[in-house]
Amino acid sequence: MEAVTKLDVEAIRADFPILQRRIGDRAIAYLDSAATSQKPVQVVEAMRRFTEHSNANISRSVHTLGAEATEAYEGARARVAAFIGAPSANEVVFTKNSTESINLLAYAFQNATLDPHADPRFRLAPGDEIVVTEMEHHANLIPWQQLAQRTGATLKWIGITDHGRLDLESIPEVITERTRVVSFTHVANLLGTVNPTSQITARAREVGALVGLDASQSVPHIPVNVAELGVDFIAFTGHKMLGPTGIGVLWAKADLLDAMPPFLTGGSMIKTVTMERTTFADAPAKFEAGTPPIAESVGLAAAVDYLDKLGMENVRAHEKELAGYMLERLETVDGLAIVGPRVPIGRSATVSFTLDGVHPHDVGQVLDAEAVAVRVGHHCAKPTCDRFGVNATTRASAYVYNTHEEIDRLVEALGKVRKVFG
Amino acid sequence: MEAVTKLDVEAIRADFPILQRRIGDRAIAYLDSAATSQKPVQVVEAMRRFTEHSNANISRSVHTLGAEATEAYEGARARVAAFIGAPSANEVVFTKNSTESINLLAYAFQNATLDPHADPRFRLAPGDEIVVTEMEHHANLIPWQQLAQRTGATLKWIGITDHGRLDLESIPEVITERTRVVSFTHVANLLGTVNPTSQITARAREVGALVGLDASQSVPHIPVNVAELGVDFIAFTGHKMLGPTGIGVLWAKADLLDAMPPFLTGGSMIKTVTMERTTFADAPAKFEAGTPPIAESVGLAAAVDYLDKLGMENVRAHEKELAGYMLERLETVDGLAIVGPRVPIGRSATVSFTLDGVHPHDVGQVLDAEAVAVRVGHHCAKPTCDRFGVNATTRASAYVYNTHEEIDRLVEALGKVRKVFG
Amino acid sequence: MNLDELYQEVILDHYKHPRGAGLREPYEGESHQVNPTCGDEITLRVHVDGDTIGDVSYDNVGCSISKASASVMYELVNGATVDDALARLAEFTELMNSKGQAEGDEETLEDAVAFAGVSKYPMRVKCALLGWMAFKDALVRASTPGRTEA
Amino acid sequence: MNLDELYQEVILDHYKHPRGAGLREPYEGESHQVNPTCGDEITLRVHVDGDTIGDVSYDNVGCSISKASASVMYELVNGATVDDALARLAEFTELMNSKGQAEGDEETLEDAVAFAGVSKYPMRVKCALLGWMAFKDALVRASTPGRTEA
Ligand SMILES: Cc1ncc(COP(=O)(O)O)c(C=O)c1O
Ligand SMILES: Cc1ncc(COP(=O)(O)O)c(C=O)c1O
Repeated sequence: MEAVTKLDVEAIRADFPILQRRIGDRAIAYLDSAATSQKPVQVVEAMRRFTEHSNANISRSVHTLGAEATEAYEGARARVAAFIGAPSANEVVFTKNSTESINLLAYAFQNATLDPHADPRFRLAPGDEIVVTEMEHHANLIPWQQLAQRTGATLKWIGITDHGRLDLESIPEVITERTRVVSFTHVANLLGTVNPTSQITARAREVGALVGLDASQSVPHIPVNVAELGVDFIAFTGHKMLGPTGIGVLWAKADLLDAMPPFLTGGSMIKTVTMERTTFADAPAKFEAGTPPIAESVGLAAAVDYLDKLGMENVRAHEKELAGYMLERLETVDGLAIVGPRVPIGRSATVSFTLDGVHPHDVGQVLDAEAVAVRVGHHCAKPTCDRFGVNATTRASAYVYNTHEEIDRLVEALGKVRKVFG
Repeated sequence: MEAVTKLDVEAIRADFPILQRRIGDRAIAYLDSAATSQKPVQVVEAMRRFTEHSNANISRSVHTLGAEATEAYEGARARVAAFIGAPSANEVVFTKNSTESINLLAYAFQNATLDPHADPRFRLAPGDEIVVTEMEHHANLIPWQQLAQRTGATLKWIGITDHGRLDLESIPEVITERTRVVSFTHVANLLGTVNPTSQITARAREVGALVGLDASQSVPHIPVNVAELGVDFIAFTGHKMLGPTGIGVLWAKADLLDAMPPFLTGGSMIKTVTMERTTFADAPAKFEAGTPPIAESVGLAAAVDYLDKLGMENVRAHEKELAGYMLERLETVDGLAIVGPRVPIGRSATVSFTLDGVHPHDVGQVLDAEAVAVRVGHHCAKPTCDRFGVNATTRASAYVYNTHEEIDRLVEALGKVRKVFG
Repeated sequence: MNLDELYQEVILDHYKHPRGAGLREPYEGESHQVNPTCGDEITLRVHVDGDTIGDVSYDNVGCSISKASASVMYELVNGATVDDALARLAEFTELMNSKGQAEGDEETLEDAVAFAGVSKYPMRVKCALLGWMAFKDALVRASTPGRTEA
Repeated sequence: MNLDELYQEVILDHYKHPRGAGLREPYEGESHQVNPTCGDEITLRVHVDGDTIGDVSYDNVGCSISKASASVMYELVNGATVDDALARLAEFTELMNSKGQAEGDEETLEDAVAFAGVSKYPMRVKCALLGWMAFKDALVRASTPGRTEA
C-alpha cells in the first residue's frame, strides 16, 4: 500500500457538514481552528452510536453495557497513548481540557508542598523557581503564577524576540540551579511560533528541573512523540483536534504520576476509604475522580483515528503550505502588520495581524459579514500582546479542511474592511 | 391546558433507543440509572445539531458561529438556573461533574486558607470543624478529608441509624460552634435515603456554618428549588439527569461565589493579566477556566427541557410508585436483605440489597445474562458498606423510563441466581 | 448580516471624530473599565457641578462601536442634569439589551438610536456599553467620598 | 451471554468447597490484596521450603470467581517448585488476558482451564487474578528480607 502524500481536501470537507453553513449567501470560510476545530461526522457518529448502544458508567459494573463502556473508555486511552508515542496507556490521564491538565500539574506541586511526606520533586519552597515563557496562553501562565504565590516560589520567563521567537540566548540565565520546573508552549497560539524544544529541555535536565509542554496547538497539527521530545509532561485538548469539547489529556511519565499527589478526589480513584482515611489507586485512575467524559473519550478516539488516517506528516505539510500562502497573501494587504514570525518556517498556519487604524473587533465583524470566521482579541495571551504593544489582534488559523480559496476570501474581505473604515 | 399527571412511560421509552438493545434474546432492563442515566434522542439530536450548525469556541469572538455558541452556552446556564430555582444565572457554574463541583468548593477553602487576604468565611484553622455524614458518596467525603488534612481542621460526621436514616438526634453534638461548613447528601446513592434538610440547615445557621448539598441523586429525580432549600451550595451532574457526560454544575449564592478564590485558572476567567499578576473576572466566569463543555451544555439544556416537560412532580410520583413496588417485590425473594430504608417513604427508587450466600458480583453477572442491568460493588460509598457490615451490595435503581414489568424481571432473575448458586 | 445596519454613518462619524475626547480637570469621579474579552479600555472622568454633569472627559482604546458609543454618550450627558443623565443610561442599557427588538426614542437618545442595530450582536453589546459603565461607575465615585448631596 | 461458560461446574465446586483455605503457619511472605472496584479482599501466605512451595494458605472475601480461582491456584502451586509455580502464574495470567481466544493447557493448568470463559468478561478478569496477584506478591516478600537464594 502506498502512503497518501497529500490531503484530499475536498474529500475531507465533505466530512464536515458545518462547512456548508451559509452566512448571508456564502458558505462559511472557517479560519478559527486555533480556537476550536470543527468535528467530522465520524466523530459525531461514533458518539451517537456509543450513546444509543453502549452508554453506561464505567469501571464499576459487570453488566454488558458497563463492560462495553469501560472497554470503549480504556480503548480510547490506549488509542491516544499510541497517537503520541506514550510507552504505556497508563501514562494518559483524561481531564476536561488542557487547562485542567496544566492545573492538575500545578496543584500536584501545591498539594505536595503542603505534605511533608510528599515526593521532594514536587515540593517547593521560597527561592525555588518556576519558568515559563512570555508567549504562553493564560492556561500555561496563571496556574504557575498562582502556584508561585501560594508556595513562595518565584516565577521567571523566557522573553520573545522582535521576530516572535523565543529568546533562546537567555536560557542559561533564566533556567538556573534553582529552577524546579519549566513549562512552555510547543506552538504559540497567538504568534504561531513553533518552539524548538531541545535547548530548553537540555538546560532543564542540566539543572534537574522537570519539563512540561503545553501541546494544545501542536498535537492537533504536527506529529508529536513524547518519547522523542524527552519531556516529562504534555497537555492537550480534544476540541482543537477534531474531537469533542469536554475532554483533555495530561500525559506524564509513569514514575512522576506515581509521585504526584491526587488533585480532584472522589469516586473511582481510591483503593480503600474509611471515614478517617483514604488510600489512592494507581495512576491514571488516581487522577480521574468521578464520572469521566465517557462519550467524549469515544469521540476523541474517533478524532485520533481520523487524524491518523490523514497522517500527521501530511497534516503538517498541508498546513505548512497554507501558512506560506497566508503569509504571502496577507503581506499584500495595505496597512497590515503580522504579529509573529513572517516566514513559514518554524511556524504554524495560525497568523495574527493588525490592520492600521482599524480595531480587530471591527475587522472581525466585517469579515463575518463576508462569511469569513476569524478570531479577534487578545487570544488569552495578553502578555504577548503587551510585548508587541498591541491591545488585540485579528487571527486567522487554518486546519486540514481549509483551502487556498478561503485564504483568498480572507484577503478580499480585508479589502472590504478598508472600504468601510477607509 | 391540563397538566399531565402521570408519565406516559411507553412514549418516554420510545425516546431512548438503547432500551431496545438486546442482551441474548431479551431487551435490556436498565436498572442502573443511579450510576448514569440513559439519554433521550432529544439530547443527542440537540448536540448533533449544535455541532453541525453552530460549533465554535465561546465568548471571545464576533463571528456568527461564535455568537451562536456563546448564546447556546449562556442559554443553557439560564435554563439550568431556572430549573433549580436559582435567583440568577450567574450563580450557576458549569464544571465537568459533581465531583469537580465539590472539589471546587473544598479547594476554595484550601486556597483561601493559604491567602491571608481571603474572605474569612473560607479560611480554616486547626480546631475548625467540617461536617459530613456517614452515607456520603466518596465524592462528598474525600475532598473534605483532604481539606481537613491540609488545613488542620477536623472532619466529623453524622451517623446512620439501623434503618438507614441519618441519626438526626446527634446533630446538636456533631454540628457545633466550631463547625465552619456542613456538606451532606440530599439523596444517598447506596441507601436510597432522601434526607430531610431543614434540621441540619437550621443547626448550621445557628452556629454560623456554610451548608452544601450533594444533589447528584436529587436533582434528576425530585423537584429541587435552591431558594426553598435555604442552602449555600448544591452540586449535581449532567449524566445522571438524561444529559451527557462531561458536564456538572455547582450552584452557589452570588455573594459566596464572589468571596471564593478561583480554583482552576487559565483562559476566559480573567480581567487583566501581566506576567507578574492576574486579576479575575466575576463569577461564574471566574470558575470556568478554559474551553468549557460547550456541546455538553446544549445537551444538558435539552435534558432539562425534557425533564421539565415531564414535570418533576410527575417524575417523583412515578419513582415513588416504582420504589414501593420494588421494595414489596424484593422482600419476597428468599434470603434477600435490603440495605437502607424498607419503606417507600423518604426514599428514592434506588434499592440496595444482599442475597444470602451469593456475592453481588455473581448476582450481577447472572442478572446480566437475563438482560437485567444492575450495579454491584460498594457504589463509591465504602463507609456506608462498613456501617452495615457488608463488603458490597447489589443495587437496582429506576428512572422515568422504567416499568413494573422490568422490576418483575429483576425479581425473576434473582430466582435464577438462587438456582445457579443454590 | 447587514453591515450597514451595524456600522451606520453616524456611528462611523463619531468613531472618526470623537466628541469630548481627552482627560480634563476638574473631576470628582474617575473610572477605569476593561472589556476582558478583547482588552479594550476606557478611563473616564466625571465633573459634577451642582445637580448637573459639568464635564465628561475620557481616554479610550477600542473598536468603532465602543469609541463611537463613548462619543455619543458625551453629547447626551454632558451638561445634562444628573437625573437626566441617569435616565439616558437606563434607556440606552435597555436598548442594548433588546436583541434588536427596540428602536430607541430619538427624542431622548438622539444619535444613540443608531446603536439599535448593535443590540442584535451580543458580542458587541459589551463594546457599546463600556463607556456607559465607566460613566455610571465614575458618577458613583463622584458622589461617594466628600459630597453630601448626591 | 452464556452463563454456563462462565460458571462451569468445576468453578462452582471450588467456590463451594475451597481447597486449602485458612491462614496457617509457618510462612515467610504474606500479602493483602484488595479489588478496589468491589472491595473484595484476600490475605495470603506463602511458606517456601527450599525451592518448593511448602504451603499456600489464605483467607478471602469475594465472589465465586475470585474464591474458586484461589482454590484452584492452591491446588496448582502447593507442593510445586517455585519455578513451576511461577510458570503456572504466567500461564494463568496469559489465559486471563486472552479475551476468550485461548483455551489453556489442561496438562499444566488442570482445573484452571475452566477459567478460560472468564477471560471474555473484562470486569471479572480482576476477580480471577486477585489470588494470583497475592501469591506473586507474597512470594516476592518471602524472598526479599533474610533469604539469600531466591
Ligand atoms: C450522591 C453522589 N454524589 C456524587 C456523585 C459523583 O458524580 P460524578 O461521578 O458525576 O462526579 C455521585 C454519582 O456517582 C453520587 O451518586
Ligand atoms: C496554547 C494553548 N494552551 C492552552 C489552551 C487551553 O485549552 P482549553 O481551553 O481546551 O483548556 C489553548 C486554547 O485555548 C491554547 O491555544
